[in-house]
Amino acid sequence: MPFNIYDFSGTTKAIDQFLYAKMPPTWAFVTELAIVGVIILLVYAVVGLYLVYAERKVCAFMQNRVGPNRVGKWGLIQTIADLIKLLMKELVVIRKADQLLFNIAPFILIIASFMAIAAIPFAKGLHAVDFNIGVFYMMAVSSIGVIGTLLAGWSSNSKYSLIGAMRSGAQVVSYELSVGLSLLAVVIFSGSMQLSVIIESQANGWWIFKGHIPAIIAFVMFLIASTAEINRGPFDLAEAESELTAGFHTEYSGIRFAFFFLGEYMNMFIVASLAATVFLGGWMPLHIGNLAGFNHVMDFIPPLVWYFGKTVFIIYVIMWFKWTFPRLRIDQLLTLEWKYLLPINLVNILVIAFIVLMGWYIK
Amino acid sequence: MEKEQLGLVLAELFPTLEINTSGDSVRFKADTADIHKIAAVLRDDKRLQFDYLFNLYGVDREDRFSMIYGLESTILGHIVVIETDIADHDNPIIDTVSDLWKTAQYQEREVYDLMGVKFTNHPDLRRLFLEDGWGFPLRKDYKDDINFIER
Amino acid sequence: MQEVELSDILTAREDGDYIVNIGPQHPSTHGVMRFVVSLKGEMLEYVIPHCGYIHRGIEKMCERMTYPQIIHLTDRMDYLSAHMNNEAVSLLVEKATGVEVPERVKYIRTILSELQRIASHQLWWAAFGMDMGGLTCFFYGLRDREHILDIFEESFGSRLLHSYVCPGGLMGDIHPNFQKRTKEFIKYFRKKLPEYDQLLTGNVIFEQRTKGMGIMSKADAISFGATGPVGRGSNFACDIRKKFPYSAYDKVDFKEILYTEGDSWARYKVRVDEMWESMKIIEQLIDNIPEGDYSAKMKPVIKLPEGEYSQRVETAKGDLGVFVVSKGEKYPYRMHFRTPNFNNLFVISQLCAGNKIADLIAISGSLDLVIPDIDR
Amino acid sequence: MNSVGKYFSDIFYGIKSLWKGLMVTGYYFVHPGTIVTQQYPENRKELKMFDRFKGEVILKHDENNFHSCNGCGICQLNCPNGSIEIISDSVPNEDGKSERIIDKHIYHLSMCTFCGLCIKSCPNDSLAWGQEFEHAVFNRDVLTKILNKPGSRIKKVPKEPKAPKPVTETVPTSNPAN
Repeated sequence: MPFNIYDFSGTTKAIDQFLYAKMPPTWAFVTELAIVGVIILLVYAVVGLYLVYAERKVCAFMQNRVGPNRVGKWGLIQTIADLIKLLMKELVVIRKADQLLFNIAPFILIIASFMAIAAIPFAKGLHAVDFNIGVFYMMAVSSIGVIGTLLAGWSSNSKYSLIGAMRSGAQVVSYELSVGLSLLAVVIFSGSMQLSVIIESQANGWWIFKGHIPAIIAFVMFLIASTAEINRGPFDLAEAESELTAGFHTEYSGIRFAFFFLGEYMNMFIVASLAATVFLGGWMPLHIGNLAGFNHVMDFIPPLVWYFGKTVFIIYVIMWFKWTFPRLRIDQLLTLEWKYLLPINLVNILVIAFIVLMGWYIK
Repeated sequence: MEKEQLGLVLAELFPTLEINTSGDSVRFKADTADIHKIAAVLRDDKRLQFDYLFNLYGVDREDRFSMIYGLESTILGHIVVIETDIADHDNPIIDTVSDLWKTAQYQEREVYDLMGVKFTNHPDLRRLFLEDGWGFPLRKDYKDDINFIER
Repeated sequence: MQEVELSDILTAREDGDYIVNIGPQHPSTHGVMRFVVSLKGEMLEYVIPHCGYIHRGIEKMCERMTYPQIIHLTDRMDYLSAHMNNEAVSLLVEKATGVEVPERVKYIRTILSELQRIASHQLWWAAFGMDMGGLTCFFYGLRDREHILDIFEESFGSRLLHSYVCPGGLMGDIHPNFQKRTKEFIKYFRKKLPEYDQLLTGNVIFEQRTKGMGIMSKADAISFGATGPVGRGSNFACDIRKKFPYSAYDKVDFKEILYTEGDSWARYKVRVDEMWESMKIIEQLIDNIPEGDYSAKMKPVIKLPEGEYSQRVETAKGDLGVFVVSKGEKYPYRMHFRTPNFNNLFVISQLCAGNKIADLIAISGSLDLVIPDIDR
Repeated sequence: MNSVGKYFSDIFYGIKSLWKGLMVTGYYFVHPGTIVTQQYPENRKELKMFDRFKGEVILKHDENNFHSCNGCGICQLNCPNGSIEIISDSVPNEDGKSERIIDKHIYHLSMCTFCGLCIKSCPNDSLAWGQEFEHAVFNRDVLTKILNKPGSRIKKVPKEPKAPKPVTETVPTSNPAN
């Protein structure tokens, strides 16, 4: 089996051919689905758990604390212990709650993030599906999650939950616009919605550098809007623990709560990888124009490292926001979107369209 | 305003009352029935301007209740203490001053809650801390066999 | 906003109002306080505070305790201003019995009060930041408060409820390290306080959430008896330290911080500026503590002569009044505490009218309520 | 035009103020030396409370198991919440007179508010603060302690045993914490 750390397409192709040679085509296809599903599930669990750990460590260091350090070396298996604890906790049944929706809600949230992760290109040739409308798909799928939030808040028959859910609805629907528009900036530059094409177009430099100031603006807009879209601080109005105790998941316990919790962190991961893919070149190493020597050295670092490095950087920035800023109020939140982000984004798109039309960007 | 001067002004306004300026603050004793009228004069008179009711509390003197009002003028910086006796110990009633100072509304509720003094014309005379049907714990004859430990 | 009866709330619920109970167990009420809130969407229709969840009957308990014993109860009213509460009773007893305390005691009491004020404001800042959603503020506030608590612990053994100031003076002399540590703290905190400004004061989100929110006019502040930083944020000059100086406050030079806006922002700024002022007061006194006894001679059994006595001090929350009716016994006949938080609390119904539910949290945070002080 | 200027200056000012906040948290993130957390159960050995720390009330015993409490009961009188109970006994001394000695000095730690009045008022200076602070127990009865150790006796002062002094007549010369 050919294995190349710099290009996984050979490996995946070999597995594909192997399966089709051994089995009838239908079974081969099903087996492939199962393999991909299991791998993604594993990635999901590991990444989710360690993001929780990372968050706790990052905020601890910002707050002059040590953070988890009792379970395992540096507390590395703390979150696994937490997960086991959550698994063993009682699932409290809320009387007068809408049982069906109440039980479904966490799954909707988690399935949405699960679907989104399928389209993420981790390295060259290492992605489950490569749609030609990848960016569009990611946006569409990740906004299914808000339905889970709304259902959770509505069905749990709690006033705090309902307020939280309504806030979340208003927030996600508004910020979806800005996320879309800021992604559109790069789509205009690269001329494609396919994530692999967007990455390939950054072989000679990332869009954040090639696209002049408008690309940087789009990147910042994307960071802000996507932080809001995934309900993280300072936009965590849906949870707002000092106002609504825990917002939409006040009434959830045990593993259902863990689903919400994991879903939130996975959304952060998805958003960060999308930002890394679209603006920072995904798994593409840092290339500067025609500096062959420098580019060669950068190529030496495997794409997986590049991809995770960029993603972790953006996750850190999102965490940095959360642990520094006070929470916005709902009207400030909407003002920020409709008065600042959206108009700036629209103007930005116009400027980018003009730049692309004139061919002024670095090709 | 100085204490003596304040005493003179008060004596002029309320000739029937005995103004005591010997303690640390000017004090006088008023009739229960007049308390609202006197309070209104104290607040609105240009020379007095007692706009800040810093304190209001009741004392159970076993045969009667006393209500004590501490007033301060934030503009002129003088203080007066008014004391009034409610003779009826079984059913103490006094006029409210909560229309003059908003803080009195809550302080009177506290007095009602803990001492059982009723305030007429009070907009919202409910218990503040304790449940309905609890006794009036600051009365001297209050007994609680369960929670009270005598030493 | 008119006060609403409990029966009205019940009927209102049938009318379809959205009634939410914030508290008694809620992260932002800082204790067992309950606000009954009626909502129209995010907007507050009315807010009714309900108190009494930790009513312990301190006034009644005082009637069975000697004056030195009362001191330890006052700790438990406003536990963040324990020194000032102790000092209020001590000053009253000293005034009534005619005892002159040594100069040293006055200086130490003033320094302790100001340290306690800084500690209280630090905790308020921490909790206010947390109410706003900035959890990091909470840790920074507590981190710096720890230094003051260490000073307290070294000198008199406890961190929160000190019972250190007693009628006649102090329970014991200050620790030899006290001055050194206090000076170190001032040096440290002068560096850290600007960070507070960077993290919250200048922050655009924070500014928009506090500026113009919960405006209280000066007339209302006086009428509601809202004192301390709450009153001073509305330009109500209510500082007892200036009006009726006690202990060593007549010997130090400090500004009474006044802001005219009357909104949450003004109340916030008053407290932050008061921390600077308190540090100035401590710096003026810390090197000049006169030598002498740490306590005046008191009679073995303290009896107050028959009469009525009062003493007001400025705690971190405002004007604390202690009122005693004595019949010449060793127990007070009636003891009343006019606590600042009690009077500051009831402003909230008026301040929150027409704001959003998030503002209720911000405004009640800016009032700096300590619930045991309300309930007593 | 003015409002357009304000629009952009608001954005600029907002970003600047947010950046200031980010710098504070960012500074602490990259300076792990500023961490103030104490690793409590691990640092039990080095952890030393301040001398005056109010952990619990103890009756001072010397190396020969002598204490100086004569059972006068002043601490019991002064305690605001009844956490001290004195049970005294009388035994004949060498002159043949009966003399009061302490049988049990019972201390309810669960009721103590650490106000220090017992220690301040003790005429023989026999009570003190202990530095023990790990008081968590599973059974509340454990918190009721008998302060005089078994077999301990009062230390005889050679010259005239003084009558117990009134409560707070003298200012204690030593500080109350030790």
